[in-house]
Amino acid sequence: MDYRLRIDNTDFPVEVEVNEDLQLNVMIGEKKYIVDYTVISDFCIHMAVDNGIRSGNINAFTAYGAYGKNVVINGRSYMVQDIDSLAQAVRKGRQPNLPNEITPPMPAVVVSIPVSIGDLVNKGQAVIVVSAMKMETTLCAPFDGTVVRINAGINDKVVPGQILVEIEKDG
Amino acid sequence: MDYRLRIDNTDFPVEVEVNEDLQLNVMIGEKKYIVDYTVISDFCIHMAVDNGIRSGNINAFTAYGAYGKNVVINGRSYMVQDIDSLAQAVRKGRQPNLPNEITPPMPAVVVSIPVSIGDLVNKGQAVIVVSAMKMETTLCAPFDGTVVRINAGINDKVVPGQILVEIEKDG
Amino acid sequence: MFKKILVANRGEIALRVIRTCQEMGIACVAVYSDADRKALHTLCADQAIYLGVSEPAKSYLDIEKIIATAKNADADAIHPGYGFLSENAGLARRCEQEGLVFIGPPSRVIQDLGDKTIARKIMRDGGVPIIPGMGCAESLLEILTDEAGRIGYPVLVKAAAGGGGKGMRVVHEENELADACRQAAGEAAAAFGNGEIYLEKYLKRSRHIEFQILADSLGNIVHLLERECSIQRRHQKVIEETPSTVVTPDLRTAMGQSAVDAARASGYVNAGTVEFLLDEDGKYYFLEVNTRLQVEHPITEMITGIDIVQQQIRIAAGEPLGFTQADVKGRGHAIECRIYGEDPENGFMPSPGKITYLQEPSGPGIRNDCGIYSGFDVPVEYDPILSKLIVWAADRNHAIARMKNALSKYVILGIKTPVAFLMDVLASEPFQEGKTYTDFITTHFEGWRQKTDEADLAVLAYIIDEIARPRSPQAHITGTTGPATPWQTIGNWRL
Amino acid sequence: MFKKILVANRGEIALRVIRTCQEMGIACVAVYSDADRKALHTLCADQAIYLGVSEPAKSYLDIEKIIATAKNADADAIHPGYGFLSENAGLARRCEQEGLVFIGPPSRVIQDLGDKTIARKIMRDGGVPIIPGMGCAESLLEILTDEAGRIGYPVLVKAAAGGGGKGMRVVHEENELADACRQAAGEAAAAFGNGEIYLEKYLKRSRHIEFQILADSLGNIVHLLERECSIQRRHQKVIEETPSTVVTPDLRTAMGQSAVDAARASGYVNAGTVEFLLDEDGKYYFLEVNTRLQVEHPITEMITGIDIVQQQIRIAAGEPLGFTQADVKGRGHAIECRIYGEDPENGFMPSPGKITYLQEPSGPGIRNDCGIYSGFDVPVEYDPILSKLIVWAADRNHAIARMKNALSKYVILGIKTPVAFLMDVLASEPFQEGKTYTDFITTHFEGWRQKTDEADLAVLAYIIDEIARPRSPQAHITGTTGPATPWQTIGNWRL
Repeated sequence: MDYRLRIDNTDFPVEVEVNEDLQLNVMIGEKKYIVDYTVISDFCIHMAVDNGIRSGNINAFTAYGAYGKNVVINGRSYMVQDIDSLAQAVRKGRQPNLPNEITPPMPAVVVSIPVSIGDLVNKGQAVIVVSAMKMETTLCAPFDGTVVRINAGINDKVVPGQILVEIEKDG
Repeated sequence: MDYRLRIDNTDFPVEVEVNEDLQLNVMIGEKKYIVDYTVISDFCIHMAVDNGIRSGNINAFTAYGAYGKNVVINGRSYMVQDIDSLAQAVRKGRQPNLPNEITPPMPAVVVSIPVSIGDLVNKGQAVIVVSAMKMETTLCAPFDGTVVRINAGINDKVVPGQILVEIEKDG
Repeated sequence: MFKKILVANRGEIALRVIRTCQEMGIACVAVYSDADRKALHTLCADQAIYLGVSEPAKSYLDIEKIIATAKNADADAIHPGYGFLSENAGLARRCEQEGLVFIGPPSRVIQDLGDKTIARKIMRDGGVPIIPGMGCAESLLEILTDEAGRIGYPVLVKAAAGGGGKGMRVVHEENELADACRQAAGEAAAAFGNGEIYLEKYLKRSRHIEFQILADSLGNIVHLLERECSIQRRHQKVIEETPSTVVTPDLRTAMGQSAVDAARASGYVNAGTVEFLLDEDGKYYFLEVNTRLQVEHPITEMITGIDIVQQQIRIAAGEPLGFTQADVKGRGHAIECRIYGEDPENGFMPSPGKITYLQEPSGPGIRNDCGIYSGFDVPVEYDPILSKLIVWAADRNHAIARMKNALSKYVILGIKTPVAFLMDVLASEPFQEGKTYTDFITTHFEGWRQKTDEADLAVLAYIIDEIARPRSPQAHITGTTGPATPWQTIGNWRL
Repeated sequence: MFKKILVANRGEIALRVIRTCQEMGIACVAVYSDADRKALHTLCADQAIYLGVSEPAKSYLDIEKIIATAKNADADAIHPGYGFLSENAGLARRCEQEGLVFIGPPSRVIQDLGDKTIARKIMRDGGVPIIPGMGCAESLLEILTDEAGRIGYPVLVKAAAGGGGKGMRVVHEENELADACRQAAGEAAAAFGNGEIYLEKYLKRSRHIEFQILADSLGNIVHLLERECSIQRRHQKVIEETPSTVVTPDLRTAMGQSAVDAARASGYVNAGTVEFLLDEDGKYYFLEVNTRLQVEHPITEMITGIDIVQQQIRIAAGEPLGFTQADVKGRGHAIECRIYGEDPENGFMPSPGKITYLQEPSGPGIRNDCGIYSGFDVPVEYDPILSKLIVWAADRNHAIARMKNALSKYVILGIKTPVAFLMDVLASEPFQEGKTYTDFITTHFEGWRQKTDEADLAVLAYIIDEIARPRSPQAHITGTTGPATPWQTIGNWRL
């Protein structure tokens, strides 16, 4: 069985098979791992990993999230994505946070909207201010243009991917 | 909606209805309670209980067990049984631990069986010894009689309700 | 002693106060907003009363609502925690007017010490060393420029009503001064409703050292030793420890005495914290007094064995301190790591949302003051602090080892946290050597990224999870939390 | 220092040792039986090695398997925990032969002190007060009867190889003696493979007071103050506390010195516990030495700040004690409650089985040394101890309040525990007044039943649970625990 996974910006091609001792033989790129595992709970998997040098016992905690599977091991948190299903998501237009769009970087509340529909704005000009956990973030125009739509009001709760202000490029 | 519940050996007749504020009005015997609740997780329910004197916030933890529903509140643990389904269980012959049968009081391992099939035993005579968590318990003949069946062997894991030794009454 | 205390706060600090109330046999009332219907403080208090919508101004910051709720619930006293109304002289004054006990200093003290320039004057008059700088706020650029020249660059522009790093700018050269003053005044006006600014000398490579004080209403004042809180991001503390690696016994005695002097000069009553900057030459300067329980108070509790919240309540009830300065002895070493809901790989950006799964570290010498649980939805409206992980050990090296181990066992699924970042800070040479200056994070951890040497293990876990579990992602997303509310559920049942 | 330690134990104590190893940077190897494949110690160690079937004799008690496993894993040392092989001179001897370090006293010391009559002789020669009684074991009833007459009734029949209350009988009159001796000898033979018995004076209304000692291999010996462990059921401790309410500073000095004398007389090295009985007149008598880490060691750690497991490891590695008797200072008060899997309403009968849900108490001054988790199946084969709840507070009253509050927050669904019983013991007048004698439970709590004044709340919870949740009991029974094993799961996936 093959997987193509991504963590951050690194891709991991994976091949998995079951060996005669009913362990998993996993190839990650050129590296080989032999893994025994036990499912401990809905969120916890115990792995005994052998990669030549015995690296022993690992407890891994996993849960699905909005952008992939969240995995926590030894205090470190990873967002692991399946490249194939990611590609599918992009085709369906679900990819959030495209660089040229005005969308909050985290779930937030709208604090102020210093522009109105029809306003001409310059690249870098503040168009909407959101707040999350007492920290304010100002979202700016990505290019010169005209404000054509405002999709949020003061005190609205907004999430990443939601386009708050639409700007039509000049020219 | 009506329930008949039992805790230990006490019965609780219960009537439940929803009032205009969408709280539960519960009559337990002659006592009236008004209850607001929130489901917190699979195992936890939060209740705000008003019984005339405001008794406030309660966190109740619940899970089904072999003999009823286990409820823990303020450090105390209750086994709450539905009398109607209990009665059903008895009709189906599921009631465990009848006084005249030789069955362990807790999950245990068989340590020794000092009798054989065909032995005559006196009331109170040891017929099987089980051990749980390093504590040994001797199960004795409930009456004078003859051993007709032995349903367990040394080192077997046994559970309450399982008849370990069958004795035919004298006469 | 009080019969009932209203806790005018939320999250881990509300729980902290509730625990001590319960141990003292005092009933406690929690208050909550819409966002906090399922918050731990709402669930764990003896009684919980709804305040209003999630917006702080209409719930936790609404003084009249808090006062009315306390009176309705027959509370004798109000504990404000930290943040929200804890340093609001208005709440203290309203309590005084309504015959409620405010568990904190008198309103006049809060007001005096809340104005940085008045506080500086009180301290100067009380013989407490202050940072060279201006005696009062000023708005004329000309005068500010003169003062900056007199103080000597670099200078720090500060908001008179300041706090939490807002309205603060470092200025290295005269030509930056005008802009910095304008920005700082604007920020201060927005944050505190008061745009007044003044200038102080900016101390490079300084450490943030603070002393916990306790003052009873009979005039007894003690300090509970120091805390070093130099590891900060955006002027907010991230790691605190006690004792400080650089405070010698003599310096401790001197600074402690200054802290007590500061309390006496301001007429202080109850628990408070006197903050100092300590420069590289071992000179220290008064920074400000925090007129409330401090986020990092647990490390002091760990080394002194004194329950500060209990002392606050006893003092507020008029009891004398039951001990003297000579009885205060520190034992061992304590460290606190603040676990915020934030992304250390992305400018410590807030990360609210649902906690899919939580597993807290535990063991000897480990305390986790925690306001979240598996299934809790961390609100976007409030402070990002999720929990405070505190360790105690016999010495600093063991405390660091214990904290690293505890962090590595901390599991929070669903939102971003700085756990891995904190592990790296603790493991770093400058931290281990005690080279902890206020510019620590920008100097050593700017642009930090999580190490990737164990990423293969995450890949293995992903694959095993795929293989071992039913392929229904929905089941995983909802986790162990029943989404039902009483209304939905009763609704269904009635049909 | 050691590179790798094998922990020859299971449950909470294995975890306790693993934690300290990890904090010291020492790799640790867990061993496990079939029943413990998913036990916490198996999951949390750096490495886990399968020993054998669940039966203790074929896994945790198999000396040769333990030795071979340690050698295969390249461990330098073995920590035996408590119970199992911890007081087995055979394991210590085999370690000595195989060049492994046994983290405990030398085999000869274990052997000497393990025989009660030899231990009594060593102590008498060392000037430690012993209970009036016989100097050696005896099997002739005639001689036993004479000795009993000489000692004076009531007398206690004790197994020479005893421990854990087995082979022990109180005899009030001569005509009971013969039966009691026969039963005790039989029980001792079955439990220890050694039926030797002897007689001691039985002390009524006595207290069980023990002193923790540490002795390094250079001859330095200190004691770490006392623990009072009088609250017992079936001669097993249930609640322990320190300091004792009746040990005065003078008595502490005298008993502490006797404990150190006991260690010196026996050639003791490593951590141990010298147990005494204290009678109503304030006279104390040597009872026995436990040549291992004690279950209740955490309360000593809480008041002294000394990590006893770390000291054990350091001493075993040949390091000198880093402190003297004068450095050992107790602060505040600590209490431990043992949470067994047992039914206090039914003769403290064992209650193994699946933990459907676990919620541990937490907060300032609370430590829970816990070997279970939600979904874990508590095995029928081993000790019923699930966890030890330990609290520390500035004084005894606060510690009791804290413990009661912590117990009330402890949630264990699925099996019976004594949590409610312990709450009642702590709330009882005799306990609060410190009237804690070894007959406490039989005197005050015989036939205890849980109070029913809050049963209505359980009824309400039952009903809400019925109303609010889908009617599939199966979903509740399995809880959050995936029943899959790697074999089952891989099997399915291969099809």
